[in-house]
Order: sequence, then structure tokens, then C-alpha cells
Amino acid sequence: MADFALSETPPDLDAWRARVLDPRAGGYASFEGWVRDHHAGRSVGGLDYEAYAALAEREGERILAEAKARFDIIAACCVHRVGTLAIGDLAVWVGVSAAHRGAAFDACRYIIDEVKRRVPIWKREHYREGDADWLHPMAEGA
Amino acid sequence: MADFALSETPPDLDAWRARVLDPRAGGYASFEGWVRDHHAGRSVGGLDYEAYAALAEREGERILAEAKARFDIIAACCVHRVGTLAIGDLAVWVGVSAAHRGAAFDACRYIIDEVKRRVPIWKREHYREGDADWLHPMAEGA
Amino acid sequence: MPTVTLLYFASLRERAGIASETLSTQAPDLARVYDDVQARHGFTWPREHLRVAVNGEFARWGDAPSADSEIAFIPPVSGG
Amino acid sequence: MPTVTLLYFASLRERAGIASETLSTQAPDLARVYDDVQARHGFTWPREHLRVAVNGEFARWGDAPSADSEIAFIPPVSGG
Repeated sequence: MADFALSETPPDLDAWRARVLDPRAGGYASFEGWVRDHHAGRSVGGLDYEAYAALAEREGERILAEAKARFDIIAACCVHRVGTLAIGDLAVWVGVSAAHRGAAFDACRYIIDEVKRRVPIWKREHYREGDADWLHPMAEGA
Repeated sequence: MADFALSETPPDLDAWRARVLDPRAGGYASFEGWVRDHHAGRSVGGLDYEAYAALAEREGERILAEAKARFDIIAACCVHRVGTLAIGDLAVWVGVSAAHRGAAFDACRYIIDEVKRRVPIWKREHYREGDADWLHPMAEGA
Repeated sequence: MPTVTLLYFASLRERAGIASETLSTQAPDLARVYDDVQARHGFTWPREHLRVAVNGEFARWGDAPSADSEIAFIPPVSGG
Repeated sequence: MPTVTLLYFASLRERAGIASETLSTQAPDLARVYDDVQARHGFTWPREHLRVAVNGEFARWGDAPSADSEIAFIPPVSGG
């Protein structure tokens, strides 16, 4: 099983957490991104995530490998939802174990920052007013 | 139920996580401390945590209140085990939700750092060689 | 003239009305491939705001399109 | 002469052989209370490495012991 995965269904977080558990590990940091009920002043009812799966999985694995090289960690995994999500649904999960907590926190933050910056996944928000928009941060739109 | 708790049994992490879930929250950071199989070059078989419960609970709540005042977060909770723990058991859990991930990470780290620094809980390590020691970091012993 | 498959995602897919198309191209590089489809599909994205990938790996705009390759234009991402 | 209860934790509890004791004290402040029990129980901790708490709240070494209060000497902590 890959350490980075796209999932069309809600991931089993207990199973993912168990994958990074290790008797040498003293610290575990995790991050979860959830679907919020608002964004940029608009009321959001749900969203879709679309991915370029082949590249997303490779880039995700690359980010995890970078984290393992940069920080003194034991294990790191990440799973990102694709498909249609409701408010409060889990969008992304990152888990990192390490001997010490500083490295676990730093690596966890590095991974989520890079995933958001580099992995080809796109969000389409459904607004309560009925319209919907693809989010392409820092650009003018298609 | 208090946001900071001591627990004599393994805490229900799903229930604790659900307490910090919030539809306004986009980010959730958590930290778990686990019992490691080694410390300071010695092989560890398990440990005991002892607390001054009345003061630990007050100081824990104070730390959570500080985190809410310092960082733009929505909810924060912490639970710390007391009693006898085995390798791989959860020692401490911190969970924080926020609109944005930076505040969630910063508050989570602040809370675990301050809990370790200030909350009157003591660890007694059982070594594989058969002896045991109370840990009182940065001091000469009793 | 190499035959390539183009992949469109998110707002590019919606604007094009298709998720992929296969075509033969005389373009000397990937930049020119984009310029051609940009005009045809009415994409408003300047190329500088996109990345390009070939066969599931990021590539350079100056690379030549190779036969039977899968080319994706990557608008700014918004995962997480 | 106020009667106070002293609480011992971790290595202090082990060294004293008791978790608490109740006694009457003539000590003018909490520092002197510690000095007295330090000698009696053979605690090797210098007072500068401990904190002191009264009735479940951190206190100052210069505070006077009040009647029926619960005084705890807090060695360096190691939770987490």
C-alpha cells in the first residue's frame, strides 16, 4: 500500500494512524483538513475534488520522501479525498511519527504545505446560492 | 466535561477528536505522545505516570485558555494518561481545530510544550534490566 | 506528425467540454501545443500560470511532443 | 501554630515513604516548611529546583502557611 493515496471514499483514519505507529516513536503529529461551511465570505454547501491521479500520486510520494530526508522522522503518510464531499467531511489527512515531537510537527506541516502547493488536485465549491466555482488560487480563471 | 483531563484508562480518541470538530473549522492539528521502547540509551519496558491531580487539571485548563487567547483557534482539548502504561500506549493527546492550519499547528505545539513544562505529572520508567527511575528533567534527583 | 493525447482538468475541462482529446500536432514544443488548444477552446489562462506534464510527470514547456504521449495542462491547484 | 497537610509526589514520595502527612508548624513561610521536612526526610532536592503549591494552586516560597492548608512540593515535572 502506498504512503500517499487518493481515496474516493472516507478513509479509515484508525488504519492510517496504525500505519505510522512504531515502538521507536515517541511523538505523532497529524493534520486533517475538513470541508468548511464558508470560504471567502460565501456560504459553502459542499465541494468536489478532481485529481490528475497518476501525477498526484507520484508528486505525493515525492513530498513524503522529501519529508523523510529533511526531518528526523520514522514514518509519514497522507491520504486525500477525491469526489463529492459534504460540510465537515475529511478532505485530507497527514500523519507523521518521530522519536521527538519537533520533527513530527515540522514534517507534518511541510507535507500539508507542499501537498496544497504542488499536488494536482482541484476543488470546486458549491455555494448556497446555487452556483459553483473551480478554485485556482492566485490566477485569473480559465 | 473539562477540556483538559487526566485519564486512568486509554482515552477514546474518536470521542476527543469529535469534541474539537466544528463546521467552521478547516484545519485540525493533533499531537500524540506514545511510550517509547528506549530513553537516554536504556531499554524501557513500561512506565507509570503520577499526577498532582487538582493542580494538574487547573494548570492544564490554564494552558488551553492561553492557547485560545494567543492563537486564532476554535477548540482545543488535551488528555493525559496516569497510571501504568506499556510500550506503544498513548501517554498524551492534544487536538486543536481552527479556520486555518497555521493557527492549529501553532496552538497544538504550544499546548504540548507547556503541558510538558508546567503540568505536575511525573514519569517513572521501568528499565529492562529491572530497575526503575522517576524522571525529573534538569535536576539532580531526590 | 506525432499523435498525442491531451488531458484537461477542472476549469480547463469545463471550458473545453471534454476531459481529453487525441490529435496529431506539428507543434515544435509543448508551449506551442498549448497555444493551439488555447485558441481553439478559448482558454483564458496565460501559459505562465500553468504547468505542463507528460506521461504523469512534470515537463518543460520547451520539450518537444513525443509520439503517443499523454500531455496535461495543470492549472493552479487547490487541494487540501 | 497552624496545622497543615503536606503532599509528596514521585521521588519525594518515595524518599519520604509517605504520600502525605499532617503536622503543626511554627515555620514563618513555606520555604522554612520545606527546610524542616527536607532535613527530616533526607530530601536531596535544593529548594531552588522545586515549586510549591497551596490548595491546588502554585504559591510563593515567602507565603506564610495558613491553617488547614494543603501544601505540595513540586519536583521538576516529566509528563508528556
